[in-house]
Amino acid sequence: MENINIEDIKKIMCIISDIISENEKKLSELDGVIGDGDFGYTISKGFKAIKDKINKNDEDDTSKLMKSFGMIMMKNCGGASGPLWGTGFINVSDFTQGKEVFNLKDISGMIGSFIQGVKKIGKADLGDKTFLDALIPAYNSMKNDVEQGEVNIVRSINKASKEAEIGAEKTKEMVAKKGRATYLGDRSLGHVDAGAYAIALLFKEITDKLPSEN
Amino acid sequence: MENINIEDIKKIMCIISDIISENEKKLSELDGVIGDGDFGYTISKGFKAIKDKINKNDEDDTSKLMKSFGMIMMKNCGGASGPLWGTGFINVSDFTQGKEVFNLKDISGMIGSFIQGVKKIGKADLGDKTFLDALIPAYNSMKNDVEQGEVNIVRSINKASKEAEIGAEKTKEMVAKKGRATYLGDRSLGHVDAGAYAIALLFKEITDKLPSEN
Amino acid sequence: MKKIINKPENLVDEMCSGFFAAHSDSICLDYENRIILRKNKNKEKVSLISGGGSGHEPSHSGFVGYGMLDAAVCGDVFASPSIMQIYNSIKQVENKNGVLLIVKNYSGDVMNFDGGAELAREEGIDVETVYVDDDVAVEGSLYTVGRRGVAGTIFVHKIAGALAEKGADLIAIKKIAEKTVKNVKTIGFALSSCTNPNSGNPIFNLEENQMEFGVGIHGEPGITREKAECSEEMASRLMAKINENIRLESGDEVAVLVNGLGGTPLQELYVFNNDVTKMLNKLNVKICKNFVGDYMTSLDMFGLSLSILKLDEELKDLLFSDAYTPALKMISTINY
Amino acid sequence: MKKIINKPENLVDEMCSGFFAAHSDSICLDYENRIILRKNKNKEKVSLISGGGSGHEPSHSGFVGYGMLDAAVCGDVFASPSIMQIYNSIKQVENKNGVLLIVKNYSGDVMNFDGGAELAREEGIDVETVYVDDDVAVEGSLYTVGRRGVAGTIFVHKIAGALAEKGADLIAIKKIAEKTVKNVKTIGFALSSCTNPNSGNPIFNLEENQMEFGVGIHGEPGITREKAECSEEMASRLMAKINENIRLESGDEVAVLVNGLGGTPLQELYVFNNDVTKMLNKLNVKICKNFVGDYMTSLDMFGLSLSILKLDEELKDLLFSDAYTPALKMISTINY
Ligand SMILES: Nc1ncnc2c1ncn2[C@@H]1O[C@H](COP(=O)(O)OP(=O)(O)O)[C@@H](O)[C@H]1O
Ligand SMILES: Nc1ncnc2c1ncn2[C@@H]1O[C@H](COP(=O)(O)OP(=O)(O)O)[C@@H](O)[C@H]1O
Ligand SMILES: [Mg+2]
Ligand SMILES: [Mg+2]
Ligand SMILES: [Mg+2]
Ligand SMILES: [Mg+2]
Repeated sequence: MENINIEDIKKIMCIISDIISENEKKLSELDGVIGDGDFGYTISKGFKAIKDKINKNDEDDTSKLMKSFGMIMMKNCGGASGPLWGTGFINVSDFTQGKEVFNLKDISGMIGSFIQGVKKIGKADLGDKTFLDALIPAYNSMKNDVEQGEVNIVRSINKASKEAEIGAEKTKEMVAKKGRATYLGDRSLGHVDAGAYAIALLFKEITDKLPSEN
Repeated sequence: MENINIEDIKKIMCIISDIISENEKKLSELDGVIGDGDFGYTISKGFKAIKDKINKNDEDDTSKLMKSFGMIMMKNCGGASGPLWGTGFINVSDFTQGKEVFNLKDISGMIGSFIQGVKKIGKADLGDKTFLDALIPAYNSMKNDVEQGEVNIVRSINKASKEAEIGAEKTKEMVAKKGRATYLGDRSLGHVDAGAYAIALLFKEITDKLPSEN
Repeated sequence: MKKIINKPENLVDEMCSGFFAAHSDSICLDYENRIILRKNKNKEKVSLISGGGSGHEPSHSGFVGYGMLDAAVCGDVFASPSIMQIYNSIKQVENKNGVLLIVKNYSGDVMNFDGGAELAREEGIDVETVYVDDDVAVEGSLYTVGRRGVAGTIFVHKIAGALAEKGADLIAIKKIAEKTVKNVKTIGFALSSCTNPNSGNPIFNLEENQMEFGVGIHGEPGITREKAECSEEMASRLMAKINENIRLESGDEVAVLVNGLGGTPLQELYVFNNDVTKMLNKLNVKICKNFVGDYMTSLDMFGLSLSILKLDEELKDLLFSDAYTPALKMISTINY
Repeated sequence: MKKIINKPENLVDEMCSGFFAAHSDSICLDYENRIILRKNKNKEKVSLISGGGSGHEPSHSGFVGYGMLDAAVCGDVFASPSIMQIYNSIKQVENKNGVLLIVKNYSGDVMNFDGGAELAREEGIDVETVYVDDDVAVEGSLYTVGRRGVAGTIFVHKIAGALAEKGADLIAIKKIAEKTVKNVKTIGFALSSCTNPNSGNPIFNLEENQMEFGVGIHGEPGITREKAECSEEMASRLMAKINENIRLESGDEVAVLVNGLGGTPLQELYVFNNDVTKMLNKLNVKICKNFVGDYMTSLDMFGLSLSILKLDEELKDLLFSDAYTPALKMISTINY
């Protein structure tokens, strides 16, 4: 698979929505350890609404679709996740303006702009013990693939998924600098960040669920 | 021992006070099963104040002493116990007016008048699952002893103590008709009444602690 | 033990002092006798006294003030105040207009309040008593002491207090108090026992997912032990039991009290209030006011009680009259 | 699970409806956006909005009304309301006098309130924000998001609300709100965790006789886990921690808030209030008012927080101004 279009994106977003719903409890549990235990509920509420939107099948422009995802997150999700993921999608919307077909470079660009959105509003960076600690390494891996001339989307995501997992794992060694876990000081050590875990999980399960051809 | 005076009465009351204090927790526990768990606390608060009064050593008239016990109960003890035991002692005070030396007949009369006081205010009788179910049989046993010509106080109390125990035990088979346990209906069956248990305990332990001569 | 206290034997004294510290603008404390008194006495009216065992906060101290009680007498935890405490409270509020005692119907409370009243009457003080027995949980051929007084007592404080404030005489106030008692029915349930501060132990034990239906406010076990159900189902069961006793009809007007038993978050009381409100709406019963919160608690018990007071014009008018007490403030005269 | 609710996903909606049913005389409900609004709007004043995750009842809905808030926005349990909810609340209360947002300092709340404010500003609405960070538990070199906002927020509602009612402009109100934030310090402890309604599980686990010192209001673990001590000892520890941050001196005037976390009986709050009062008396600090009760809860958590607000004449005057809301009523103008 070298190119995807809006229909593929819709499918992928539905898969993501399902993965998150299935893991809602686990994600809240992880958030409970060093946060307040609502992450799974919040994020799955948002992604359920995203799936509903897709099922309505009333949008055929990718940029507009991404904008609607952003608005959905900012309407349905509070907590830290609503603004972070919402702004992420809004940024992706800007990035995808006018585009209809997406190759690996576009996809990595979409992830990059998502990250930018998250950074803009959340002011976090690598090492702060947030989901960026899984997402940025995954993004870097894909960007690197693109620079190396890779074109196969599934293979690149597969590779990125390993980085996401390593990144999530590394959050255990971090003391939180952003988000609710900061209140714990050193006591956040030894525990994975719920958001980072979610990202690693998404990459891993998507890899499993996408048609693996190469 | 065939006669006692106010000093003996004071000693006995101190012994009673100690027995109740030592068993406070147990008595509250029993009250907790079919009542509200405060009987031990309430009654021992009253008897501690009675002991304090005795230790002040400012009363040498038995009737007045008994009246002060009644007032102490009605001041320091609320719940059902305060008025019941308080009125009991007030009635004993009336009974002992003018008396200085007490033989078995007097003692059984004191208990009888105590019972009368309790009945007057509490309107309970044998079979209602109250402490009267232990006290009345004990009293009857002593009254009977007196009629039979018995003069030994310790021996009579010893005998009465058995009746008190049987009486207390029997409350298990009763459905409460007075006091808080009535709210349970049939569910009070199978459990001893806390007040009756206390009476049986007092008779038993006093028997053990009084000088046993015969 | 999960308690924020010091020595259990000082609990009630310290609570009274802490209450006084918080409300000294409007109440006085007779520390010796554990009596909470209204500071700005209205000497031209009948005085109202209530009280009972402690552990039911804000009852009854929280309801001392304009439009409700003149004094609240605090017993030990779950033990009625003593005869002498009651007697002393009467002495302190009597002002030649007479005194009404509002007593929850428990043998202990009745004996002590009656005892105290008797002593006062011997001195020529005019004392009347009303016994509240709103709990419909307890019943059947076996009961010989009558029903228990629980959260519905608050309505008696409110309505009798309002009439007293208007200057009515003792007999009229007693009459309205008795009418209120007749018109209010209550039943509760618990998902956990309360913890006795003296022993540090729960009074009864419930398994996870069990509930005690018809529980008393002293941790007395209820009618039955059943599986815990959702709020809606519980609302419908409580309503059914109340309705057996009060027969609500389309067009009736009521006041509702959703009362927390001490350990229940307000959030859940509101959820339950929503279910009750929907249910009464369906019956076409008009709710003139919902009271939601902790009014008559049972230490740290997790659970609630539902009270329904059937209203007529007279009761409604008194219910909505002004009251200004630590635990209940209703001001209709300012239009905010 | 020990909860009186129906489906967890409907909890907040049902709670809002139940709240509305109980207080429809003074509030309106925007059900769609979960916004509690003051019914009798005062259009001549700056509007005040607060809100946050649910689970802190009566915060913030209970403080909507005369002299306090104009709107409270309800998020999911422990999750800030969303950007669009905030935006909608601003739209509904704005009246050309400007809007002040009172936000507890959590990343989530800050991002959502800021986002909502930004959208409103784009439409020319004058919006200012004050961030409350009164919790002195959290600190140290590691903190990069600042301190948490907890029960002291109620004082900000009260004082800023009073000034708004007097007709002051947005900047003046923001200033007094910030002064209040500067002057109030809070710290809490818990003897039990709260129970998350979605999972049905406690957020953390405490052994019998353990306590979490410095606990947050979302079940965030505290500074340390220690042996539970008696009320007096706990009062002295909390006071010490607050005093590190606010330096009380002889002659100072303060307001005290003894705040229950949801599962704590009023009885124990009064016992604790007694200990705090004694302690402050010893320091010769004058307590102008003690607030005792559930103001900012954490679901069913058993524990409490202590807030001390240092007063000057200006703050005192505003603190004692009239307020009439479901959860706090202070009327000085009637002499009862
Ligand atoms: N400033 C931030 N930037 C990026 N991610 C963040 C930030 N703050 C929190 N997060 C992420 O959000 C997750 C928590 O989300 P959520 O539970 O919705 O927030 P809340 O703390 O408001 O309950 C954390 O696990 C972390 O990955
Ligand atoms: N009417 C009564 N007459 C005699 N004894 C009674 C009566 N009511 C209760 N009791 C006794 O009092 C005991 C309970 O006392 P206590 O715990 O002080 O009362 P309360 O029910 O007020 O908590 C019962 O175990 C019973 O023996
Ligand atoms: Mg969270
Ligand atoms: Mg008892
Ligand atoms: Mg009792
Ligand atoms: Mg949250």
